[in-house]
Amino acid sequence: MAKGAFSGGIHPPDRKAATAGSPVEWMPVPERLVLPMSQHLGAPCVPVVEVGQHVSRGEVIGTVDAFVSAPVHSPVDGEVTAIAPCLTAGGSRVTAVTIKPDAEQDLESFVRVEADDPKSAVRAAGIVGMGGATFPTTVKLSPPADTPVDTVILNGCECEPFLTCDHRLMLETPSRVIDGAQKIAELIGASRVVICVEDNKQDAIEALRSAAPGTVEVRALPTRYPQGAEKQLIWAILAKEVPHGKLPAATGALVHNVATAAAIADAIDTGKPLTERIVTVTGAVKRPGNYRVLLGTLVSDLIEHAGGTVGEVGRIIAGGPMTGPALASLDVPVAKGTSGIVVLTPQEASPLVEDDQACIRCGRCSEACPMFLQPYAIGNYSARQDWNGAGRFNPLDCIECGCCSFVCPTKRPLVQLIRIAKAAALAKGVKP
Amino acid sequence: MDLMLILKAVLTLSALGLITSAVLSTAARRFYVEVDPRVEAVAAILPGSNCGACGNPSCFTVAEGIVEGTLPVNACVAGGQSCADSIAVLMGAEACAVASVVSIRACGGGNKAERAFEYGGVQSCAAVARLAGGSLVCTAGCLGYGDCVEACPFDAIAIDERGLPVIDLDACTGCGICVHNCPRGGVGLLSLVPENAPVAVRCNAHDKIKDRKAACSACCIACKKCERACPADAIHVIDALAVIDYEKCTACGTCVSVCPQNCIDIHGRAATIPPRAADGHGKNAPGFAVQDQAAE
Amino acid sequence: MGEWIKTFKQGLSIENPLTVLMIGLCATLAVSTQVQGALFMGLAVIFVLTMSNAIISAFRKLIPNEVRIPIFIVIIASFVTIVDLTMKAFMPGIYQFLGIWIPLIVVNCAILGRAEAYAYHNKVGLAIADGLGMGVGYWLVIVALAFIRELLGTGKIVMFDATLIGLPSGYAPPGLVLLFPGAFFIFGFMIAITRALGERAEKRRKAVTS
Amino acid sequence: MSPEMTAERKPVVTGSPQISSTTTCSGIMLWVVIALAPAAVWACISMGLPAIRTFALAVGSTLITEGAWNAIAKKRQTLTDGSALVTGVLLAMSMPPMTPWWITVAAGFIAIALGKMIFGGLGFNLFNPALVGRAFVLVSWAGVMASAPGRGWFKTLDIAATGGYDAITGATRLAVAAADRAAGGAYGFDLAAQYQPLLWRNLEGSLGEVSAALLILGGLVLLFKGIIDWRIPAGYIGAMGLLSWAFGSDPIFNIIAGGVLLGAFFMATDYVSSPMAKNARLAYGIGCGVLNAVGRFYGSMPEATTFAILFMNGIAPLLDRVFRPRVFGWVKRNG
Amino acid sequence: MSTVGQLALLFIGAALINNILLTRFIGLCPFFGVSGNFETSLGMSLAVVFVMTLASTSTWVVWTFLLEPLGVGEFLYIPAFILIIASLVQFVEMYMRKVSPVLYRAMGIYLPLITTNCAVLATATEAAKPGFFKMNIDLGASLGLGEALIYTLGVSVGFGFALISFAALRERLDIAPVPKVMKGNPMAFITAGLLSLAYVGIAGWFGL
Amino acid sequence: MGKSFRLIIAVVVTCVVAAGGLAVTYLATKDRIAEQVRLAEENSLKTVLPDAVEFVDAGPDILEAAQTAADDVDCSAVYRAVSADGTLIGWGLRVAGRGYGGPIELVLGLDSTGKVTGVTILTMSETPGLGTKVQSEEWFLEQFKELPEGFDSADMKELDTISGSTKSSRGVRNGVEAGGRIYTDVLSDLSGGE
Ligand SMILES: Cc1cc2nc3c(=O)[nH]c(=O)nc-3n(C[C@H](O)[C@H](O)[C@H](O)COP(=O)(O)O)c2cc1C
Ligand SMILES: Cc1cc2nc3c(=O)[nH]c(=O)nc-3n(C[C@H](O)[C@H](O)[C@H](O)COP(=O)(O)O)c2cc1C
Ligand SMILES: Cc1cc2nc3c(=O)[nH]c(=O)nc-3n(C[C@H](O)[C@H](O)[C@H](O)COP(=O)(O)O)c2cc1C
Ligand SMILES: Cc1cc2nc3c(=O)[nH]c(=O)nc-3n(C[C@H](O)[C@H](O)[C@H](O)CO)c2cc1C
Ligand code: SF4
Ligand code: SF4
Ligand code: SF4
Ligand code: SF4
Ligand code: FES
Repeated sequence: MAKGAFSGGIHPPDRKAATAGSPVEWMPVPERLVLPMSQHLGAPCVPVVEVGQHVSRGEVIGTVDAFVSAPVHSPVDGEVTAIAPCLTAGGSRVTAVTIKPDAEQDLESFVRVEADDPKSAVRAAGIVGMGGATFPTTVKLSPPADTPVDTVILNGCECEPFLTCDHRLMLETPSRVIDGAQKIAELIGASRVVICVEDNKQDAIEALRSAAPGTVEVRALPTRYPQGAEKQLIWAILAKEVPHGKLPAATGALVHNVATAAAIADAIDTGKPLTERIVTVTGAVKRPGNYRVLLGTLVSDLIEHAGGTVGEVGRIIAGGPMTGPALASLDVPVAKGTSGIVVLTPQEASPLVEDDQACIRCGRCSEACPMFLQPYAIGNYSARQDWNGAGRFNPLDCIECGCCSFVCPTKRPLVQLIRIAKAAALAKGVKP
Repeated sequence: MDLMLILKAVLTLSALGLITSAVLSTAARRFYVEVDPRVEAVAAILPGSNCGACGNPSCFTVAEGIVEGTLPVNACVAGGQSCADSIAVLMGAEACAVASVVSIRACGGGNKAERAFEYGGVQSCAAVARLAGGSLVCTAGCLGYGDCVEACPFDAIAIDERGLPVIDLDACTGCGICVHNCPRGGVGLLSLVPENAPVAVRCNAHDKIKDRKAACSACCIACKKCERACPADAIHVIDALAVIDYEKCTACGTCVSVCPQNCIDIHGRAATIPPRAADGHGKNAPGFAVQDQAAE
Repeated sequence: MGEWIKTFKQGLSIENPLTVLMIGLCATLAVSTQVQGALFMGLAVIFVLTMSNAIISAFRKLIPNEVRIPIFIVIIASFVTIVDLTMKAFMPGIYQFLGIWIPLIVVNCAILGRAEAYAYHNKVGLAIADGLGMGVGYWLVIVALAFIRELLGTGKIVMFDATLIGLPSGYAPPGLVLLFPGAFFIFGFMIAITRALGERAEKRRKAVTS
Repeated sequence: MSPEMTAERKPVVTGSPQISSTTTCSGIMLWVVIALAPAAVWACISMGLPAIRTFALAVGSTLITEGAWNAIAKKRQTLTDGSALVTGVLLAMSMPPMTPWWITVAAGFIAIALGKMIFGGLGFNLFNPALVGRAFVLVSWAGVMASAPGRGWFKTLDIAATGGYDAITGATRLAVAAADRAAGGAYGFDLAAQYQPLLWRNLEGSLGEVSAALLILGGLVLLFKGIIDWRIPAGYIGAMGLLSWAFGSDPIFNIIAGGVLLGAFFMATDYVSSPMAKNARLAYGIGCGVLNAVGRFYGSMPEATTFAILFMNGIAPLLDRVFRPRVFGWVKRNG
Repeated sequence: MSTVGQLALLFIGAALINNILLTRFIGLCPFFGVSGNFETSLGMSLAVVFVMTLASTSTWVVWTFLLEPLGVGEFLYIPAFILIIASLVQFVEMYMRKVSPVLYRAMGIYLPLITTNCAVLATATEAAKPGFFKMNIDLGASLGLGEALIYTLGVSVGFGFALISFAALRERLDIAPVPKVMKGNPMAFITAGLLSLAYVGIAGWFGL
Repeated sequence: MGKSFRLIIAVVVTCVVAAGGLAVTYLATKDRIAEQVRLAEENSLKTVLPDAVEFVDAGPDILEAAQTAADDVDCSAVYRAVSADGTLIGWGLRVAGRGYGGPIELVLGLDSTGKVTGVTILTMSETPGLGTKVQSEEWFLEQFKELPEGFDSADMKELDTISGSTKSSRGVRNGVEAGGRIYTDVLSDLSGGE
């Protein structure tokens, strides 16, 4: 019995209209690319190039010998001009390789990855989850033997407001997505393939359905945030809860973002490494749209390409407004996980809470929480640094979807409070 | 008849006394459970009335707690000071190690430090430190939201008008909780030093001097004047930051007087200038004078 | 003598059984609706506390540690019974008001606690001082509480059938003050105030020493 | 870099999410007042000056107390969050119109000072402030409160057909019903005939008892706006109806008479003093209803709403602990 | 013998309407001392039910078969009862510690705390010789053992209920920004006052 | 065994001393306590029946009959009030009606015609300030003297109650009413016959 949707969740204003109709177009090669050595969860790469060295498009510039990691490739032909720490969109400082592209570029050609089998091709191509978590894909493709995966779920929900990059991908190249899904299923030995799309993207659903063979289901799911969150999606399709502390594989499911699937198809078919991605640039910019952007492009260059900002800027976000971090500096590069750049006006952005407003115990946060947590409780204890108190309310189960903060009438910064409670719990050695 | 009543009364109560004490003393042997002799000793001092006023289930559990170190020697409220004193004597040096270290802050930035962005949200250092690398341009300085203030169980810390936490050295017990709770405590912003560490370097930056100066006007500029002036060879610029060797420091205050950035302060429980007056004022602190070495 | 006075004084202030140690609450809150009753309750407690402290301290060498609790409670219970019977015989009116609280002195947490913590380990003189100090500390608080409650709750203080103090007749006394909630509220404020005063004194002491 | 993000204006950074809903605390409180407005205005129209005076005194004293508390404690002024206004209005609606002025003022002061601000203000009080205020004066000046309603002032106005109930005695229908029950069971008047006056225009009891229909309307507004959870009023009213039926009385009469509707829709639902877990809310609602019914039939006062809700406030945190929701993923078996 | 209805009323009357903590003011020290921690309150409440039942049974037996027939009850009941209760509890504690360490951890450690508690003595005394409290529950001149036990169970369950709900309230109090002088115990008293205000409202129900 | 023996002896000795002491105290105070109880009773009887000089217990048979007549109200004593010349001038009753907080024990004086000569309250556990008004508001107890001979529950309804203390008032009223019943059922014959 498959449920249509999880319980909880919210309906933020979706704001996708501005870019839903904008076809993906290439952004021209910028003056300079900055490639952080850690664009994924896991062990950071070590640069394998030197300052002054010339590199070609597709050439590995950073790698490390660790299972949970993904190599970084040069997106262009160019010269390495610096290897120094840089700030990333996520706020951390990591080593980055700066490349000055050659004047002449051929984006159609690249150095093919060398691999004997499809799985090592995926690894060599540096593919990581493009749905936000940037978890190295090969790891997810190697589930423990005792938890066989029989269902591959492709996540095309794109439930975050403003973003349309996955929408355009599914609409414009449905066969690549389907191809990727089938390849994943083949690799992992799954019998069932489901592509899930929220029902506010009817055209994409149509496109996928007409391109899909009979063995691939295309499911329209109710539009509700966070439909695209892994655990909620699995619940919607399989009516199984991912048990606390277990991997999704425990339910027999493997979830991948549609863009990840497309990248997998490319890597296996053509040996193409991950060197660019689609980024939705929207909000208060002159030319909102979906751009195919070389990894390492600075956000400032990207915004400039989109015609610059319009009017007063409240906040600039990397990714969607529900989970994406606000940028302190625009000199941060687009990375493998950057699905959008959203420029919010001060009115659109959530108010800045200076004074910690009290919780009025309205219960909206609990009601909205798709993990059935009690965010107010974690928040209340966390605000007074009572980590034992906060720990009693399972902060580690929070997926940081932001529903609770969104609905809170007193605008309590719940997600932030929960994050520090999580960090404290982890520091105490609580197992996630 | 009256005698009869007295006799009855005496017999009744002593019968009850006899039975209960006989049963109890037998039970005490039959059901004997081995306990730590120290616990027994502490339990003997405690009132044993199990009044619950302290919030613990029984005097015995308090005794266990005190011996294990999870409860302070003065945990018992009913017993009061006298009881606490006896237990302290019993537990001896084990429990009552005299604090010999205090917490020290290695940052003089506060309102002199450049902000990287305007921040809204949880007013806590831990929260800010997770966003875009912290709200200061300086990656080592104090964020000023006072997590340490909140964490200190002895109310020893207060944020001053510069936005920096000042540690009351008399109240500080050297428990180090503030160090653990400061998101930058791990990189040396807060640390524990001997209680009479006479001087404090108020900077913790390790990045390039140029970047550092752009980020904060109170930083150590690694000019090495202190290193050259120190008569005891106790201060060295290591990794572009002045570091004091408290083993060698003689408390003369020379380094304080020569620092062009005023980023070395008089410090320590023994200092005549109270922490609030010294903190951040360097050689301008009221009453500051270089101690004459000959007098020592 | 100095130690004697110090012990006595501790009971009044820093080891006050009620406002600081918060033990022996039941009777305090229950009988503090009337100054007169509270006065005698306090006296009864002083008597039992001092006497049992004295006896226990005097025989402390003879009382084996293992059975000290049964012996203590029998001693205390005996003094309580003496008070009980005496009051019944000589002050029936007040006895009626105090009701079960006289027998319950035997389990008043303050008393056994002191017997154990103090009398069993100290000389007779000091034990008596401690008993008196604790008792008088208890007495002061219970009478103060009763004073506030009776005055606010009835608009006047009546002792031995004479009205000592009366508020203006326009005052409509809130009956709640005499009920259980009132006892909790007023006692709560009382300990807050003693605490604030204590803190202020502490601060002043600090200011003087430094 | 865009011109707006130049050196003089620093970028703004805060934790995700970066957008938030438009619901605010003061907005919610405003809706509660709006939902109460029809019943309140109608009470003023029906009862005239004494009603208006009681509203003014109750709202005035709650607002002044909160304002003064914040000023003296040097805390941020919180009058604008609207909760003190709600407290004032609900307090007034729980008072009989002829209550002496000083009692209303005292109730307002106690409600805010002892019921709310001493706990740290909005969000931290453990008991419903308005009910703390009301209970305090009810118990403190029981004699005055019992004789004060001065229903005589209105009794000549009460022209509704009352099916045998003698409106002139001045006792409320509930009190009369209680007396009848105590005397031997049979009601001296027809309960079903009371529906009309109780629904539309009832001039006895407190200000919140004037029109049951308008209170239901207000309650529906709050339910429809998603401001209150259906579980509390449903549990409350359901239990009340069921038990009155079981005790051999008329369920509808017992629901629309007295303070049940005001309590179920507006007072038991107070966020701060009610539980938050869904099942806990249902249990809490049922508990309120059971206590209210038992109190009404076997209690020592004709009306038990105030204490029923206060009692349940007292165990709300316990209910929250008992009915803690299961976290997603904490399952024994799947499927 | 009483009817089931009467026994039910006896229970409710003893547990809620005449709640020993909030309407009788008996047993307040542990009420304030222990309620700071929810888990402790829970263990304590279980222990109270257990101890009170034991204590009432034993005092009832001693009173009915010893003190009363001998005519020495009037002046010996206080020492006799307290001696029996204290010893019995101490015995059970030793036994439990030896035989079932698990049970001891959960409940046994709270036993000593209540040995010499007002509530236990008062309840056991009332069960043995009714009329000790002037209570509106008409217990008659003497109780059968069954009635005495129902009564005791009522009182102790009421004790536990009040204690646990108060502990849960105090948990919320912990995170409240109350004025500094009111922090801790003063606020606990204010809360207890409001809780007992709620119990005032149920006083006298069922004519109890 | 030696140690246990020592412990037991210590406890037993304490018990012996305590029990002995208590028994002695009890014997010393016993009469005085009984006297106090009697005095209290006599004082209240005197206030309600000022003309009488002596109060004689009416005996168990009458008490039993009185309890039957009193129905659900407790009747614990019946006294004949005797004047200086030895004639029976009235009756003193100790009855307890159920109030708000517990039984309200009162002493009720009736003259030989069954008219109320006075009511005083012996013990009660009513709410201070509320229920205790039945004692402190003097008119309340006074008004019972206005009752006619052979009063019944209809007459009682005419009396005022204290607002806010309805239950307590009713407790006192029920007590007095029971006294009326006792008189009609049991005492009236005895009064006439003497
Ligand atoms: C620390 C960590 C370890 C993980 N280990 C595995 C793994 O061993 N196998 C796997 O298939 N997925 C693994 N995952 C991936 C997660 O199950 C999940 O797919 C990924 O975090 C993306 O989910 P999200 O975007 O909803 O957060 C891991 C994720 C994290 C954060
Ligand atoms: C709140 C939340 C919302 C998410 N929404 C989406 C989404 O709309 N689309 C998507 O592909 N992944 C979304 N994800 C990430 C998925 O949980 C999951 O990590 C991803 O689909 C795994 O695929 P990947 O490894 O290919 O990225 C979301 C995660 C969270 C926590
Ligand atoms: C705390 C409290 C104490 C009360 N004490 C008494 C009391 O001692 N005697 C009494 O008759 N009623 C008492 N009552 C009940 C009410 O005062 C009163 O009976 C009820 O309000 C009915 O009002 P009435 O007297 O106008 O009928 C008390 C009520 C409360 C809330
Ligand atoms: C649905 C709802 C019901 C409320 N009911 C009450 C109430 O009964 N009494 C009251 O004082 N405040 C009430 N308030 C206002 C506010 O929540 C209350 O004063 C808080 O308890 C103050 O902390 C209510 C608010 C809402 C949103
Ligand atoms: S607590 Fe976590 S999972 Fe729940 S709504 Fe908030 S952010 Fe989402
Ligand atoms: S949404 Fe906000 S106000 Fe409501 S319960 Fe959650 S934290 Fe509290
Ligand atoms: S937390 Fe500990 S080390 Fe830090 S200031 Fe306070 S007492 Fe000192
Ligand atoms: S020292 Fe650390 S914890 Fe304290 S205010 Fe500064 S950054 Fe925060
Ligand atoms: S429990 Fe009653 S005095 Fe301590």
